[in-house]
Amino acid sequence: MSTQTSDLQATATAIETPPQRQLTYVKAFNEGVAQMMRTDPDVFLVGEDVAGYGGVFHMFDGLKNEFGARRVVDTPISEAAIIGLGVGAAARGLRPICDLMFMDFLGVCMDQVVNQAAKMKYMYGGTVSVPLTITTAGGAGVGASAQHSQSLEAWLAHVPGLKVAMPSDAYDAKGLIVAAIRDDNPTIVVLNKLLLGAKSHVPEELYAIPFGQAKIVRPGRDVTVVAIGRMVTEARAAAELLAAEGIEVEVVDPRTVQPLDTATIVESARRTNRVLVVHEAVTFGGIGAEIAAQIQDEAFDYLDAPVLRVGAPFSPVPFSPVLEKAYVPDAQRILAGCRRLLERG
Amino acid sequence: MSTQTSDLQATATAIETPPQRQLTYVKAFNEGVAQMMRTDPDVFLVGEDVAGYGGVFHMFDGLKNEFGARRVVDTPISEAAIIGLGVGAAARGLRPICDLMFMDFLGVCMDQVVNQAAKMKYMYGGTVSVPLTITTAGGAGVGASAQHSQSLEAWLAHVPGLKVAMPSDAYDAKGLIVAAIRDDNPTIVVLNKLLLGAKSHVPEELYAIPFGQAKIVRPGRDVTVVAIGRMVTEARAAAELLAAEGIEVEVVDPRTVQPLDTATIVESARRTNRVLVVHEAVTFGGIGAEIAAQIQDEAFDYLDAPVLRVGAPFSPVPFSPVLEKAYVPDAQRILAGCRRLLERG
Amino acid sequence: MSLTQDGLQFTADRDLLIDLHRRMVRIRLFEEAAGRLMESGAMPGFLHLYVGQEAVAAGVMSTLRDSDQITSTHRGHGHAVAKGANFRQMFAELYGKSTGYCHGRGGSMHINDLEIGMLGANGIVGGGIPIAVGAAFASVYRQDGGVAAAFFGDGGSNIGSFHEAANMAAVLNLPVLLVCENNGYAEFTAQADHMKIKDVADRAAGYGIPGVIVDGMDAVAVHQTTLAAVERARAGEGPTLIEAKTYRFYDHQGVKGLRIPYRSQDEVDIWKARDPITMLERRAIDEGLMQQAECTAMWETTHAEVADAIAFAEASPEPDAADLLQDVYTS
Amino acid sequence: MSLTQDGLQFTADRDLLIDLHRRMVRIRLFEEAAGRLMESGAMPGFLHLYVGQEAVAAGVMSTLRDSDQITSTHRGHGHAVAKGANFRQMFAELYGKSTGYCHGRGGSMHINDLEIGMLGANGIVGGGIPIAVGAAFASVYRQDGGVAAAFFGDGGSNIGSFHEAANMAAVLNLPVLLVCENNGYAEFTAQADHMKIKDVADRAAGYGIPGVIVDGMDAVAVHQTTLAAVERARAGEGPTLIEAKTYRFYDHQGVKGLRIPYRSQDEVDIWKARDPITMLERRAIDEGLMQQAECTAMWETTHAEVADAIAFAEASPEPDAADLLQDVYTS
Ligand SMILES: Cc1ncc(C[n+]2csc(CCOP(=O)(O)OP(=O)(O)O)c2C)c(N)n1
Ligand SMILES: Cc1ncc(C[n+]2csc(CCOP(=O)(O)OP(=O)(O)O)c2C)c(N)n1
Ligand SMILES: [Mg+2]
Ligand SMILES: [Mg+2]
Repeated sequence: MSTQTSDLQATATAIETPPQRQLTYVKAFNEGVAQMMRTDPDVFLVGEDVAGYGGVFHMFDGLKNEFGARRVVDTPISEAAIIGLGVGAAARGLRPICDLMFMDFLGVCMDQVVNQAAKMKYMYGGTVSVPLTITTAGGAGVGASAQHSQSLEAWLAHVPGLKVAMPSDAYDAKGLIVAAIRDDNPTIVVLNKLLLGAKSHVPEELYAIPFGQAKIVRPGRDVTVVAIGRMVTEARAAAELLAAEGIEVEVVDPRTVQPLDTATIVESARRTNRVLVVHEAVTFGGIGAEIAAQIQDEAFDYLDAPVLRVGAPFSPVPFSPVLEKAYVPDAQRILAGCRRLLERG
Repeated sequence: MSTQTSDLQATATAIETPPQRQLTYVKAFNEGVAQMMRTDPDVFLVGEDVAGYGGVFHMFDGLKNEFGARRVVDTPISEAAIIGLGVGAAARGLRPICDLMFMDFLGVCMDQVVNQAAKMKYMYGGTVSVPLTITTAGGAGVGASAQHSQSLEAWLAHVPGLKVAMPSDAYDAKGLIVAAIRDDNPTIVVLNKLLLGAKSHVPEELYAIPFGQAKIVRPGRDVTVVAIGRMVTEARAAAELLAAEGIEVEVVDPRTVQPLDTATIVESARRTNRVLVVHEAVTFGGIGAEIAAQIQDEAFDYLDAPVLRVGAPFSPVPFSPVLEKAYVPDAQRILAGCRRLLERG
Repeated sequence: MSLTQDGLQFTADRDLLIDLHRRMVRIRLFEEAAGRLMESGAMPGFLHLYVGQEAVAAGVMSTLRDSDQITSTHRGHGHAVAKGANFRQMFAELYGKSTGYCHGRGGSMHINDLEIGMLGANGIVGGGIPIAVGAAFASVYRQDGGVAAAFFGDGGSNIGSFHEAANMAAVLNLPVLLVCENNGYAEFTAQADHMKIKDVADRAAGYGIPGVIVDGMDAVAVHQTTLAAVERARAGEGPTLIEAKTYRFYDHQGVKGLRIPYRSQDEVDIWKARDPITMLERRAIDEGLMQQAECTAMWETTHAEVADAIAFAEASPEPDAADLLQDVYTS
Repeated sequence: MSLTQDGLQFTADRDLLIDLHRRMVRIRLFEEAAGRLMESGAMPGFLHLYVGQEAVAAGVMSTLRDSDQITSTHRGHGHAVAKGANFRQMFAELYGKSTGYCHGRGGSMHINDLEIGMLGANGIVGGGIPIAVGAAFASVYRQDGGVAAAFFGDGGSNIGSFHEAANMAAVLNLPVLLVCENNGYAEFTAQADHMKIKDVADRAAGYGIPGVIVDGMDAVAVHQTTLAAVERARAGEGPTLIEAKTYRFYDHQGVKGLRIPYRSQDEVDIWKARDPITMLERRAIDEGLMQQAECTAMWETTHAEVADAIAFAEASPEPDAADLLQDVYTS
């Protein structure tokens, strides 16, 4: 009988502390979409090859089987009509998820995103809400060349009415897509192609990560690195290398670039007095410019060095693996940026 | 005979020093296009209502009559095909001018501008040049509401391969369109609707204003105001008001936002130690963020105050004249920005 | 002529004629007044007047329920009025007042009211067509039996979003009416200079949907043609492209003289001779279905309503600049 | 079969067959090798293979001059090879080497060479169609007698730029060939799920231009059909929409097994039984216009040329990272 009890206890403990569940970025995203579709019958998905094929990045695997052709809809190659369909359905109170296979394809549907979805509520006097979610994949590093590798979040963050999330790991991929679908405004969730297979702990239960709340991924006292999307991974790697030298880097992930959590970023800047902003997009006119401009304004008296930026050089994304490797920002360039900051007074 | 001589001299002097010719912004632009079409048979114009009507803003008045239907072509409402036609013709060595009636319509042709025109040379290995000029009208203040009043230059300046000019007066309207048409790269010349009737001295001869060279519109020692497009006018007005108080404002007009003349801007910042950046676009993610980020980096040790920005608040452009007036940056807000700068240390 | 139809219940031809007449007179007087006020400078902004095309809006709307949504264009006042928008909020919006449909934020090109199925005018040519497809998708999704109508012009049928939306509606078999108001011009460019075909309806075959042509100056014909398309749509048989041949009596924008270089006086005269309201009144009276007095009364009561709405708009407060950033987001 | 045509001079049917055979064999062997190299990991990036559709590129290009420009798609190797691109620069580009057509900057989807009229492949569906219209505009502007061909797929005919470009070419009466390679699928979506019509050619009527359908597995038929369209275009009679019914033998991307859930083995077998190269060889030999030995020789010399090009590509230097920012702008 005592044995029994101990057995039971053993089992109990096992149940209480299961090994943490690891999920890939794309599976975590997929789970977030599936859970939202289970909980809210107004959520549906439209896009190219999202139903039969599950999305070219397998973002939507299994959804057609579970939710059927009424809620998971394959469309023609007509991005403007895909987003427009979402705008019209959202204005009527549904919660469409419109998939834009590659972020580069914003070029063919920018009007529906910017002149329709983003402005509808305001220019219609507040009577209409547009709870539309656009999912897309950005980023370079996969040999997809100039028209399939761009990071264009700066365009979207500049548009009043839109919200833009850039998940940097599997946990965020699920939490941010859930928050996006629940949001009553047009949101864009930008997945990163190179992160699709990256694993981290992802709780099974449904959870949302609030927009506009940055995350201090790694605390540190010497330098702040504000990193966007996949650059968070590179920033962590750089931080590890510098930690070995006793330099403590604080890595801040804004999670959403619109709204932008300036408070957390500025607070960190005031503590470390040195800030590097990193993103995959070209540096000129990237979201890093806005972040740097805000920091130097709100933390002016605290900075020991100018806010520096690391981004892609000013050219389209090249195809050659050699050139692409030289093009995409990485831990080494972040490390170099931190050193430049530390050299200052 | 002496009389004769003196008469002749009188006439001669009259000829040597004619009264300065004043031209409106739109007529100066029109003259630049016409003179380029006269000098270069490869220059042609396509767009909506550019031929029969001369453009809804009369930018192209008289061109159809002078150059005929072969070189001045009305098109269907098909912006993507209008720009695409320009890309294909430019790749073959012609110098198309493609008119995009309102800058807001970038939404329906962004792919041709960004994924085709801008990237063609680079992704095709340098073998092809795209001497395409896109003309468009931006800016608010005319009661045209949210979809006909935007200033979207920040999108374009973020795209490697493009060049973007923002003429701030009649002289620049002519000089910059001429430079754009002569440029072997895709260029966008953004006219401002409220400036169309503004007059200034415009030489009759053909002249070009080089891209990437800012102009010090007004020298000053106390504060630098970097103003884009129509904001140059507002900045001058603010400078006049402050001059009355003995405060000397230096007004710098970048003229082109891509390429951006950082050197001139930074040099001014190092002299005045206080900088305000002004544009009509919404502040968040505007070109002012890039300018501020560069100044605080390159003039860090010279700044007595953070670089401040004045732009539109974060909303679509409202219709109501009362709201629109509160929305668009003006001399008063620039003046207030200068005061904030001067209050610092 | 249909004795009964779906949206409203017409127990007799007379009821339909009265309904169509009422919608058209309301549009005409709203637009004439709006044009005057803008030209006089009393009212800000631009206006694309609908005068001349009234039979299209009246004929189409007379077949729709309030819950059926429409998306409109830059030339949207007629659609809004015919769909049941009230003059007070419309004029107030044209004046940019806080009491307007958009609280002054939208103006002429953004009138909307989902309660009456006005999903919104649009400043972007073709911008509203995919949105109507989305509204129709929502009706199928909810099985509420609704249909959606997208209005656009001859010029608008040349833009990519028309093509994508028409094909999308067809392949998803959605209850959509694609209503092309062919008034022969895109701004100042004649149809022959912006497309090689005479009938926009010919484009329907490219999507595998019916394309029908109707006299856009004959409200009853538009009603009947649309009714058939609405019945198809509600029966789950998919979209229809309806091309209404019509004409705008004023300039592309504003109320300038009729005789503008790009249109001949003859052409204008021929079309004005077929004024949709005059034609309907003549017919109704000839057929003894309406009395002259009724027609006159309609004009008079509408005149009064317009005057009341203008007074309301002028007396209404301007928006408060402090509210500038309201409604950018739903929180 | 036409004895003479415009681009090249065929003095006899035999010459045409040899020309078509050569173009198709070159495409087939280039693609088979490229597919193997990518799957084996020897070559970076993605590949959209043209295998199965060779008759379309061969038939169309056999009617064009070097100076006639074409715009291509993501599935562009076949067009480039048929237009005369050389294997060495193509393989070098696929390898991302400095000796490639784009010096390694473009890769598979951006092969271009204006000298031979290859105005460029394109990664954006529909992106190249308006560009071809611009190339044709340039020919009219310069009166050089050139034509331009835009290639796109069944799926590509659903995007807005197709519609705008087709209408633009029609109304400006430009010498354009709109060549739709209908292989029945847009990625993994069957034609019936992305359009309601069976024949993309039906869309031509919407632009007032001829739309013709041709067997895309029969290179001679494609040649003849295109020849008529080219003659129309050069004669100033405007664009033609040509729909070639064809099939891709491999997956949308890469060389995976033929039997993929979205296509039945039966369907694949039926189409493979009509292999365009086998059909042409059989016909040429039956009609006594070519010898088996000639055909075999063509395969062998081409095999050798492929091997040489791969060796060249592999031996070529990588681009220099220091040149990363070269050619962003023309100075
Ligand atoms: C995408 C886009 N391109 C151009 C314009 C400018 N524009 C406004 S109305 C118009 C003409 C529209 O013609 P049509 O569709 O026939 O409608 P109509 O004015 O005749 O009622 C144009 C070119 C616009 N608003 N949007
Ligand atoms: C604007 C745009 N949307 C989507 C894609 C992704 N995509 C690439 S190829 C393709 C299918 C194209 O189908 P089709 O036009 O029939 O050509 P095929 O692949 O069959 O040769 C899609 C959807 C793209 N590259 N561009
Ligand atoms: Mg029209
Ligand atoms: Mg296909």
